[in-house]
Amino acid sequence: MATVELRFSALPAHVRTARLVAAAVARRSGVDEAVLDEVRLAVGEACSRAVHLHRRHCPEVPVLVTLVDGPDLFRVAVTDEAPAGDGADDDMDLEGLADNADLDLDAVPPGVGLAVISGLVDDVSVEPAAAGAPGMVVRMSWPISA
Amino acid sequence: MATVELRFSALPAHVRTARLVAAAVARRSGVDEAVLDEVRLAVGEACSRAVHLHRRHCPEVPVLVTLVDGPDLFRVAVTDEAPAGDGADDDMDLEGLADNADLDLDAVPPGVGLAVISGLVDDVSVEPAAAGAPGMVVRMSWPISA
Amino acid sequence: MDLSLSTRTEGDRTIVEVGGEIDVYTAPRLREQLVDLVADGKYHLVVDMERVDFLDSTGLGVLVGGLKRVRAHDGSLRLVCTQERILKIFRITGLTKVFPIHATVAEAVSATE
Amino acid sequence: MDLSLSTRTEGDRTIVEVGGEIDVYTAPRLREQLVDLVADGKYHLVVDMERVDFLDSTGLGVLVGGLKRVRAHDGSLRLVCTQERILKIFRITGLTKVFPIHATVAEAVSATE
Ligand SMILES: Nc1ncnc2c1ncn2[C@@H]1O[C@H](COP(=O)(O)OP(=O)(O)O)[C@@H](O)[C@H]1O
Ligand SMILES: Nc1ncnc2c1ncn2[C@@H]1O[C@H](COP(=O)(O)OP(=O)(O)O)[C@@H](O)[C@H]1O
Repeated sequence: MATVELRFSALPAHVRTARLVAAAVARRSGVDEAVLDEVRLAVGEACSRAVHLHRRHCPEVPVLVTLVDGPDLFRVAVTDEAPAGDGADDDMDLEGLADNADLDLDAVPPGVGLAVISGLVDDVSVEPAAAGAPGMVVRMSWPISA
Repeated sequence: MATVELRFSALPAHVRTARLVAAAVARRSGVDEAVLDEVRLAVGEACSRAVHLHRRHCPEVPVLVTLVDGPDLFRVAVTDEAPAGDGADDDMDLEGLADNADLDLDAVPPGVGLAVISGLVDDVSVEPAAAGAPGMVVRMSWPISA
Repeated sequence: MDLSLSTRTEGDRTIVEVGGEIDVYTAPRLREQLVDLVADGKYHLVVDMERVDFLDSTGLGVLVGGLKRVRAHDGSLRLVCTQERILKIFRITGLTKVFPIHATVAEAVSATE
Repeated sequence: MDLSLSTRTEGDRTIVEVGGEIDVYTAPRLREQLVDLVADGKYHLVVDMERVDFLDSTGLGVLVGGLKRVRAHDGSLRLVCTQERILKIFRITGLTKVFPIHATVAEAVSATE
């Protein structure tokens, strides 16, 4: 159960670092090559979402990514510390997005990131990070083939 | 002053992850391309040394790498928590290494790693990690050109 | 890999060839490009994504933003993409119903719908 | 990139061609290779490092270990390396005085001293 923990300031550039690390550790853990692209995209989405929320609510707090090379699963948890209930994760009518004049033109509703993750990853959950503390944790896992 | 913090279980495989992260963050910070190889090698050596010590003394404790994208410098600190004074960092007569029959044949004296770092990096220091606590921190920095 | 952008004109269409990664870090540059084109009176855009290696939801957002901008001028924004892993992202998010997606630039340029 | 190893014989010399990264993670495989060769009675080794991308002190340790093993049988271990960044590591650690370093395999194979 080897673990890698990455903590980074809430800056877009570090999302790339997180993707890079997740893909590297996943590869070494024995996650199928064909799935590494999904790992990169999903971890990137979860981190973008967290960076986005932190910049809005707590720019000085780092985002936490935990990678666990379990016995059968490669598990990733992306933890933010932003207060819940800012509607950021609200379900979006994605198809209506282009017609929605209310929206800031380029705003990606952060819900889109979660939608991408849910579409890609079979095993995913979004839960409060800790009882009584602000923040959510996005957990994802992939099978280890080798 | 963006910061990335990486914590990993004391396994050789993760030294590669640390190298990869250090090089990626250094590149983005504006460290000269020509120097990235040195960053990778030096960070790798510092992490190998820490992994080696942890495996001997505290295999369950993770090794910590901190990367700070300072205003003028890219700074790296590699912190171990192994008790000092096990002679691991003793200076080695490197040229005499091959003739030294006492040594375990393939033992790399951990001092060699520090020798490599000192040879590569202009700005390097090795100090106790914290007063009263076990462990050392290897600090290195490189200028940011961009 | 970083984002690369180049544009060219064919008739009333402007083709934006995008390469590399469109992500949270590079998407702002693509947005600028699209905003500039619209400000320049180019309302019929074809975004060629064949050399895109990576696309995340921030990139999707910028494309949707571009679509809204050209629509405000009765324009169009068509995509060229045959890469399965990129198409998958449009499919997952339902955006295949929002963007006309073509297999070649020629097809996109001649499309009128 | 991972470690690649291949060996071949020329006269009484055994050439070990190493590619990729010799680091804390892969060095054990190089050690095994050298140990096996010596157990097999191959005491004159030429390690071709021209395709090595990365070498750290663990790799140096394995090479020094190999040298000790062949010396115990009056053998030799010669290196082939012209890559400046790899040579620098031997220089920094003073190991250029311990290993004969050659510019080509042919030179290493014919060297006697
Ligand atoms: N964290 C990073 N820092 C610097 N460059 C990166 C980083 N991540 C990726 N790259 C660059 O992008 C290229 C593709 O990297 P890749 O492993 O596909 O990761 P990603 O697509 O997530 O950036 C690499 O050659 C690398 O130079
Ligand atoms: N942490 C890692 N996990 C998986 N593969 C890695 C890792 N680090 C490097 N690699 C592989 O090695 C190749 C060279 O990577 P590079 O960036 O030069 O880092 P390094 O040489 O330190 O491993 C990459 O193509 C990558 O696939």
